[in-house]
This record gives sequence, structure tokens and C-alpha cells, in this order.
Amino acid sequence: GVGGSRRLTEEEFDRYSRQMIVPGVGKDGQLRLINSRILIIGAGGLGCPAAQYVAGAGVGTIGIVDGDVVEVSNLHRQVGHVASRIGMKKVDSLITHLRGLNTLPTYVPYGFHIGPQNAAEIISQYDLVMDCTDNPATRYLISDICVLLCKPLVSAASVQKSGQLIVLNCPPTPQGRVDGKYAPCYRCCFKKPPPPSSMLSCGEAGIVGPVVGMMGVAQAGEAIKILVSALHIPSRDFSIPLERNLAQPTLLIYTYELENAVGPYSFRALKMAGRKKNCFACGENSTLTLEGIQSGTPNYEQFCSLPSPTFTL
Amino acid sequence: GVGGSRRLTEEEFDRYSRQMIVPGVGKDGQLRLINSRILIIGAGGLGCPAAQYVAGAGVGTIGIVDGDVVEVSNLHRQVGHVASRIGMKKVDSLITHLRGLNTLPTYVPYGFHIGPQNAAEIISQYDLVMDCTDNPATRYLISDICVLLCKPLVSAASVQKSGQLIVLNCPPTPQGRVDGKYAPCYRCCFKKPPPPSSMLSCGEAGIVGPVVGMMGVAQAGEAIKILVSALHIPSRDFSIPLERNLAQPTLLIYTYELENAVGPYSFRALKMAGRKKNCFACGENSTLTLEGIQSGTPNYEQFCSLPSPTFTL
Amino acid sequence: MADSTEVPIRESETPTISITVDFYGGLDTLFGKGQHKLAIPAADKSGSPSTIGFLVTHLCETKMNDPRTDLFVLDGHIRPGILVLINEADWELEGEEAYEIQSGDNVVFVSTLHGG
Amino acid sequence: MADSTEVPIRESETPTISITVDFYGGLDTLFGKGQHKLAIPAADKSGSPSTIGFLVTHLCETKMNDPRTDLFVLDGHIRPGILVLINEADWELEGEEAYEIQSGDNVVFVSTLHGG
Ligand SMILES: [Zn+2]
Ligand SMILES: [Zn+2]
Repeated sequence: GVGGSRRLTEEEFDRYSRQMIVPGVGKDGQLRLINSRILIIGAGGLGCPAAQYVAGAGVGTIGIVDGDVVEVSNLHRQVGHVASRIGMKKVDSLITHLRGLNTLPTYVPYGFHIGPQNAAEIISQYDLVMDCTDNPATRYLISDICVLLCKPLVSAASVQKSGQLIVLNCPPTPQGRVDGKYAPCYRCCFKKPPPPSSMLSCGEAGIVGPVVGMMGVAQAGEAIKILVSALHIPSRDFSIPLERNLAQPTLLIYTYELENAVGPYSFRALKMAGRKKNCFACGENSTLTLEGIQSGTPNYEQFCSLPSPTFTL
Repeated sequence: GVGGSRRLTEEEFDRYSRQMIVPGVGKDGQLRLINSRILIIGAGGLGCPAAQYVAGAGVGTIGIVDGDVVEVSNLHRQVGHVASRIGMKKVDSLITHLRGLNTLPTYVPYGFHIGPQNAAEIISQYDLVMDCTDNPATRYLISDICVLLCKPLVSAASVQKSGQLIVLNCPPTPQGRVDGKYAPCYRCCFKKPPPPSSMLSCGEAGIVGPVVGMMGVAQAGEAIKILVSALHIPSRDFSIPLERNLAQPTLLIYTYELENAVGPYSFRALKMAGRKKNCFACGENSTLTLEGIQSGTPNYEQFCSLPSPTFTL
Repeated sequence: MADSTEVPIRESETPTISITVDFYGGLDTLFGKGQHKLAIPAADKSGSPSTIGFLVTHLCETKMNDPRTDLFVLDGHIRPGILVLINEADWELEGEEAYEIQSGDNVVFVSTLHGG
Repeated sequence: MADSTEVPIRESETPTISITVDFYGGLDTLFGKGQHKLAIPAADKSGSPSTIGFLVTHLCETKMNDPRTDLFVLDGHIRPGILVLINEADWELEGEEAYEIQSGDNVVFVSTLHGG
């Protein structure tokens, strides 16, 4: 929602005053956060720090999707879980932590994997989606649904000593609309997935905690920015298509160098193209539909040649 | 310490395997983390996320200094505290959280403000210091003690929509040693404090949670890097002064723009000069001593013209 | 004082130098965001080549959006707690306020932060 | 194939083009860190101007530290899942592998990450 104009409660005022006095937030921005619903898909190395700051900022409804349970090897980087909750569903563990931080938001746990059968139903209930997952099939699925449902997507990924972050489909624009400079979707930027042989997971390649942590916190920063500035609301008046557009879409790249102090190459912001006319998902001749996805078209597993038939987060 | 060559326990292996397989960490790097002692000064917006990742990575001894108690207005950004611990000392609240994340490190609480009387005694027991404080007088004091005790310092600061981070005195070099390209101290970079009238605190100017969060997580990243690479050990052989030097000292600047998606100006890495011959603290004619500091010379409050006679974190 | 925007210059006008200036650490809110491309007078009123000292006054007089000039200049000098970098180098190495600005220079002003 | 390091070039040798290349997302571990300043042949063996397609093969043959060339090239083309940017622009807008490299170009290769 856009946010109403009610008064803030005393507790809200005490909690959020330090962020409300920041120029550009204010009472209106805080009410937009309170009236907004964010879906965090993945409660791991990205989702944990992202959720901490989204909850702290007072986003009103926070949904979390993850089918996994907490393992001891997660804890060096998944800072929303604790040793005493090993074996618990990650969504329940993380929500326990978030409730301690802030009791005011409504937390909605989805303790199962997201897939073509359930993605639209879940995502439709939120204003903004954060992709904190760890495999390409799920990333393409989430982006496709966000295009079809007109939701902005804050996407990040991290392996070993590298991290990436990009804001997609924001402000959201209906599928097929290409007569202007619109924001790209995941497929506009990353047309084809890598072959499974070249893909490195955090399990195989390892991960340095603060690297994935930086990306998760940055995701929260982008999400808060979008909601405070009401950029999550789909454009209605396409006669002025450029007016509410974000700056040039940008892929932020972070490289952690174990041998060097913070150097000039640690961060790089790469300018990306806008929506592509020939995009499979959002382009002018796209045949992608919610019904198609639910009935197995496209086949995300095949597209990404995943060996396993299940979508794992 | 430099780290021994013992075996890792099964629990250590389970916890740290994902970070040990990262090239450049390995078993040796992990043992250096386990055998190291980090002091985190400040358990607020920077100290909370920094401590989460330092604890997760398995640093063996973690000291935390802070005289404040948890308040509700902290919780939107100080993610190591929870509502049920409002009124508790921040050090105790944060350590409660960290023990949940990782039971293996030894946690040492210092539930009082750091000042000229106690700073050397506390800092002397650690291998690396993280400055997560919020006022200039304390920042100059901590840097001076780190110069005199040969400790590397990872310093960060954040207000409103801006953050800064710099690694100082690393590898540590004895005071007065200027015959080479050595790392600067805080005074080499920031010669004079701003007048109190121009200074903005998080209380007055506000702060966006993920902005200070990014800086805290980045501090943890730098600290882990230094310990894993054994860059915290003071140089002994000054006939080869350049060999173990870090890359050019760099001030990382982060600017959060509420109106824009991640843009090319969000991060900037500014090259800083090395140790300055005429530096008040580390330069060749420095008269700074531990005894002097303890007996009131220099007068940090006067230097920074703090209105209050106490050092607050 | 000459115009500091990118207006075409006639032969008879004061020659200008093109430089870029960046502000960080809250100074961006005093001057506006992003990188500023400026054409500053090549010489001050007395005819001496423009220095960083001149630039500071010039910025204060022509570019500040905010009446609180003491957040940038105190007693005619850049206020303490602001770091100045000339072409990515500490200005102390370049002569501080006496440095003579060259065409194409990049000058960065960073206000030191202390919050946490 | 001509040497791709900054060796002084004699008149009789193949003319070269100076470019910069960056690798991210793990590709930096295959090629070494930081920005690579390269002098690449101005034309391929058949005499046609060097394209991005040529550069990819050239990098693979002369610059890779790692035997796993299939992490960069598959079937003679850049492997799927690697983003290519030419002078900060998506290579799709520039003609992809057919783009003719110009002196001073910056080419960025980014391996898409999926972990979290
Ligand atoms: Zn698209
Ligand atoms: Zn110094």
C-alpha cells in the first residue's frame, strides 16, 4: 500500500525516530514502511542480515520462505540463527530472532521451498520481493513471477569472496510494455544460466561471512529505499513513462581481497541496459503466463539443467 | 598470537568449514582466527553487526567495551540487542546474542566507558582493535593508544546516510619510525577534529539502519582479513619495511541515496597518504606516551572541545 | 565574480579552468549530489592563479544551497574536520590552500564522520 | 600469436591495440586480480580487425592461470552465465562477439553468482 496518514503510536515513534529524522524518510516514509509487505525468499547468508534491517526499520509485514533447517555450518554467516535452534526450520528460527528485535511487524513463515506451483500465490501477497536464494532455477522463477505480478525485485548473490546486487523491475512495469526506458528483469540482465558444471555453491566454494553479509545488508538498504520513496507502486500513467524511473539500472559488484585492505577495486557499479524488447519474460512478444508457469512452462529445471527434480533454496 | 598447529576439533571443523575452504583462509587462517583476540569498542550500530561476523568467524577472544544500556530507539539498527533486554548493559546484551551464534569464543564484557585512565590496560590485551564508537575524543584516544601499543585499528563511522571506513596502523609500526612507507594512524589522516557545532550525532541527524550496518559488516571483513593474513603482527625486520605493507591506505566512503538505486557514486575508495613524519602521535618527534595519556596529556576533551567532562561511547 | 556554470565563454571574459568537485560525508547535502563539473575563474580578483583557498571561497559564495556556511568555511579557511583530496592525493602533499588549480583537476571534500 | 604484454613494439611487428580488461565474480581467480592492461593484436590471423570473439580466445590462450578453460569458453564462445560489458555498456547493444575492439576500450567479464 501507499500508506495512510494516521498518527504514529508512541512505541513506533520511540523505535523509529532515529530513522524518521533522516531527510527523505520522515513520517510519510515511515508510514509507507509500516504499511508495506516484503517477502524475503531464503533465510540463509543473505536473508538473515537483510531481514534484521527490514524488521528493524519497521516494515509492517515480513514473509520469509525457506524449506531448510538450521545447521551448525550455517552459523558463521547466517546471523539470524543460533546454536540452540539447530534442526529448527530456518523460517521459524529467523522469525524468533526478528521478533526479539521488533515485535511490531507481522511475520509470516513459509517453511517450504518455493516452486512453480506456489510462487505466484505467495508473491501476490507482497509489495516487494527480496531474492536471497542460492540457485539459478529459483532466481529465474522468482523474476518471472515478479514481472507477471508487477513486483519490484531486489536480487543479490554471493559466493566465496564475491558478491552481486541489482534492483530489478522497479518501478514495476507490465509485461510487454517496451515503449519507453523501463527497468530490466532478471532475464534482461542474465539471459542464460551458467552450465551446472561451472557453478559454485557456498557449500563447494566456501563463503566469507562478511561478504554475503554486506550483500544482505545492502539488499535491505535498497528495499527500504524503494518503499520509502514509493517506487514499488506500478506506473499507471504511461504517457509520462520516464518520470518515475530510477537512475540507470546498476549491478553492484563486491570483491573481497584477503590480501589487501579496502582498495579501489573492492566495489564496482556496472551500468546495465534497461528492459529488452526481445526479453523472454518482459519483452513485447513474451508468451510467459502465470498459468503456463504453474503447468510447467517454461521448465526451469531443464533451463538450468539442475540434476535434482526439486527446487531447493 | 600467530596461531599454533594443533588439529581442529570436530565442532570447529563443522562450524568453520565453509569459510576454511575459501582460498587464502585454510586451516592455518582458521587457527590464526581462533588464536586471536579482538577488542570491539562500542556495542551500537557498528559494533553489533561487526561482532556478529567476528564471532561467527571464530575469533578466539572477543572483548566488548560500552558503558551504555539498551534503549528502544537503538533497535532499528543495533541488531545484537532485543526488546526483552532493554535496560540491560549493551555489552551483556550483545554477548548474550553472540553466545547464541557461537559458544566457542571467550567473550569479555567491559561495561563502562573507555577513557584515558583505562584504555591502555584494556587494549594491551588484544591483537586488533575495532573502533565502533561515536565521538571524536574517544576516536583520537583509541588511535593514540593503538600507536603506542602497536595494534592495528579498523575504524568506521556513520551518520544519517553516510559511512566511512579505514584500516589504520596496519601492519603496526613503532611510534617514531618514519624511514619507510608505513601505515598511517587516525591523526595522520584526520589531523584536527571538527568543531562541536558542526558535528552531527546519530541522535540529532538520524541514521538509516543498513548504512551503519554496511560499515559494521565491512569492519568485520577487514578485521578477519588482517588476522587471517597475519598482518596484525608488528614488523620486526625494518630492513625490509615495505614487504609486509598493505596496499595504499584507503578511506572507503559510502553514500546512501534514498532517491536512487545503487549508483556509481554509492561507494568511493579514496587513496590516503601513509604515516606522516610530523604526526603528533606516530611521527618522528612525537612526545606522546602512555604515562602522559593516563595523567591527562593530551587533553582529549579540550582538543575536541567536548562540552561534557565524561567520555561517552 | 565570473559565472561558474558551463556557459559558452566569449573572448573578452575571464578565462576559466574546468575542474570536477565531489562532496561526501554530509557535505553533499550542502552542495547537491553527484560530481560537480565546474568552470572556475583561472585567476582571483588580484590576478593570481586560482588556488584551493580561492576555490573554497568561490564554492561557498556561488554553490552552497545552505545558509550554514560555517559547516564548510570557518574564519576564511576550510573548517577543521574536512578532508581535502586533490586528484586522489592528500592536499597536505600538494601545498594545501596554496595549491594552484590546474585544468582537469578533481577536488574531493569529505566531512569526517564520528557517529556509530 | 603476438605477445600480449607491454613489450616495446618494433615497426615490423603486428600492430597492437591497448585495452583494459577486468574480471569479476570468480573469473578474477582464473586470470589474476585487478585491472589488466593489455596490448592485443589489432587483427586476427586472417587479417580481420580484432573482435570481442577474438579477445575471448586470445585471453583463454595467453592469460588464463587455470587449466579449466571451460569456466570461460565453451564451444569457442564465451560460456553462458558470463556478462560482458564494453565501455560500461551491455555487449548486446554493441554487437556481442562481432564488436570490433577500439584502442582504449574497457572490457568487463562478470561471472553471474547464484549462492546466498
Ligand atoms: Zn526482461
Ligand atoms: Zn600518525
